[in-house]
Amino acid sequence: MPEDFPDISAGGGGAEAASVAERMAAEALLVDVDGFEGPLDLLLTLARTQKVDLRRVSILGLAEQYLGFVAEAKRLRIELAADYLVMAAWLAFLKSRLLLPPDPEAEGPSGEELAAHLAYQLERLEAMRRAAARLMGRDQLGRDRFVRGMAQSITMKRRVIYDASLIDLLQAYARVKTRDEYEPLHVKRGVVYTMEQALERLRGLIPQAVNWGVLEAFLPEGWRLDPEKRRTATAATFAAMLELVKDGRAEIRQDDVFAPIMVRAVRRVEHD
Amino acid sequence: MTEELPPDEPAPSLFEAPPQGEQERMVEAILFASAQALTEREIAERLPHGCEVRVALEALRAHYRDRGVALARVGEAWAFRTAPDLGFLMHKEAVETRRLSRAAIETLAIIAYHQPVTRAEIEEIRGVSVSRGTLDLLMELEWVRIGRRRMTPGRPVTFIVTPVFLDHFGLESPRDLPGIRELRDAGLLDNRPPPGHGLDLGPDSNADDGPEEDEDEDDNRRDQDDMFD
Amino acid sequence: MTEELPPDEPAPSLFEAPPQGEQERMVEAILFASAQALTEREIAERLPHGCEVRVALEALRAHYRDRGVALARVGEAWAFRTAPDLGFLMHKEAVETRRLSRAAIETLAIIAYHQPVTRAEIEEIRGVSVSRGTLDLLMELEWVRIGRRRMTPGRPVTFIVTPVFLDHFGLESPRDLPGIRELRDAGLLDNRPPPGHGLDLGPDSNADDGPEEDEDEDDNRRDQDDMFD
Repeated sequence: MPEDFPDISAGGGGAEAASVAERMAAEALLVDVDGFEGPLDLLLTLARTQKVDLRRVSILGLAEQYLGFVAEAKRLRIELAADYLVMAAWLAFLKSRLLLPPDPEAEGPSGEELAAHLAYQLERLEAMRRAAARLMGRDQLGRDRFVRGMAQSITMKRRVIYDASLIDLLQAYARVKTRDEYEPLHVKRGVVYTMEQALERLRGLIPQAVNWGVLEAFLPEGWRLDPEKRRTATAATFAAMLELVKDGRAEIRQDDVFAPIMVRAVRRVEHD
Repeated sequence: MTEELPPDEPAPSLFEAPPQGEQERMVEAILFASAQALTEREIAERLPHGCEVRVALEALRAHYRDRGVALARVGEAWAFRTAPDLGFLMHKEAVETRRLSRAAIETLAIIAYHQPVTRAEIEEIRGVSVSRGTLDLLMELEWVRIGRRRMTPGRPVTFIVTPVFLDHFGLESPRDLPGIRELRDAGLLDNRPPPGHGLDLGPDSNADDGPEEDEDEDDNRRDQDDMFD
Repeated sequence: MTEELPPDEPAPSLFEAPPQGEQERMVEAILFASAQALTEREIAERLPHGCEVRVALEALRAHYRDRGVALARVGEAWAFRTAPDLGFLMHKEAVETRRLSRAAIETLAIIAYHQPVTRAEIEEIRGVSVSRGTLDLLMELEWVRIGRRRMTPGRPVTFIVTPVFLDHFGLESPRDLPGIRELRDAGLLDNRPPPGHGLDLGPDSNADDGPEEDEDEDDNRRDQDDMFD
């Protein structure tokens, strides 16, 4: 920003004359030091006191204003946050760069470049401030514009469609009918306790039956309660028992009609 | 924003009611934004002095007559409402297709073949009890309805299939259902389940079908019964 | 419901969209019932097949141009809102919003005008660090959300404004932010690094900025699209 240069020298020249007014302004600012959103905000406020377009602001003059502000704070023993002091140091450096003739050997950006960027930052911050104000000045929802008061939410309805074809129906019926046909075959076999099973079981049990015992006691576990199963088991066990009597391995007696059938083992030792 | 009217405006106009069209706009906005239906008095309280609420309301009602929303009168109050014929737009339907459970389709088949049939008869044919849920579902689907009561002791209700059922399965009458012999000829009886057909339950039984859970238990019971019959 | 139609049904008449006027009524009813802005896709999902949502929306917008309620466009979404000039009537509905701090307002403006923007960039523009609470508050208000990560070292997150922000401030799109074009033309929305940062700072740096700027604009546009995913 070349147009800054005349301002910089002008600001430098007028520094003496302005110093009293500046120091008074700085004092006023100090009262409000908490109100600033950091050094850049303070710089922007100071720049406004120059009463020029921000594009024409004297960065050198601004640096001096800021340094005056910091010096005043020191005098009044007001503690400034570290970033204000960092900015002061940087502005002191910038001021020396701007005042000294450019050194072609010097590393890094020139004083003009640094000043131009600072001016850009101030302008950008100012622009954002104005944009924010315009934004907040718009018609806002809930203040100027309103939403539907009786908003209706959409009700979600789940609908289940049950699907079945004619084939499903026919197969289902076929399944029901065929079930009838084979069930008897399948069923009857399971509940028969055979004589072979009973014989096998009694061959193991009868030698230990030294005393008379009721036939029912020889029924296998699980066949005693269910009447149907009990019946087949009783029949098989009785038949098997008769086989053992025939073989001479057991004795059997019934004291009366419908009295319990008693069995016991035949003691072969006495015979031998 | 009217507050910002320049103060040098001729004073009397401030107390003059806004023009008719403006009043209508105002009532429209107030009713739109309000969470409740508003009475004429409540509306008037919010309007500048001198507005004729009733006139504005009638104009608005006429304006919205054929629109997607209507200005409805709710007792003494007024509110915008969705046009009655567009209510369907306010609910979203999620459609889900499910296969009918094995219990339900068997029950349905028995009703179709044996109608009118009582619940006890269905149970006799299927060999298991029929859960209330199964019959309810079939009636909800409008495939089955209740027929005449059977003139036997207890006068049990009978179940019959409906025209919706015939329509769904593409039948003119229940008599069109193929007989057992025809089913066999069609090969439908050949895929008879093997003994211990519990294995066959797999693909058909929908474990997640709520109402049929009873039925599944029935299935289990039947399998146990089979073993000891 | 149309989905259930058998595919071999004579198609044309069944899939014919409702007449233009009906479509407009339907869109009107759907938007009237919703407090939130709805995207065209959301509206279309609730309409019968074949409706031209955009056409209906434009017709509605024209119909409501001078009414007490206006159809506002918010990015890709649409909503009915009371006309801004009638806000003074609605003091009953007015919500007392938390007064935003200056920091929050500035941060919001910077995000809106510079989006997508990183936290470091916000701090660079304001010259102070951004307190955690500020961004939290803006995100809580749903005016700001996190955008794509910047493809620079550290892959910092970026911030962008949301459709809720646009709706709140009555903006159709971020391009309608007040004065954004002038700010861009004045170079005040550039991401101009301080001199001494970066390697090539010479007189060429401006030339380098050119394509970068374009990319930023692309970024902006892409992120704006993102907002309405």
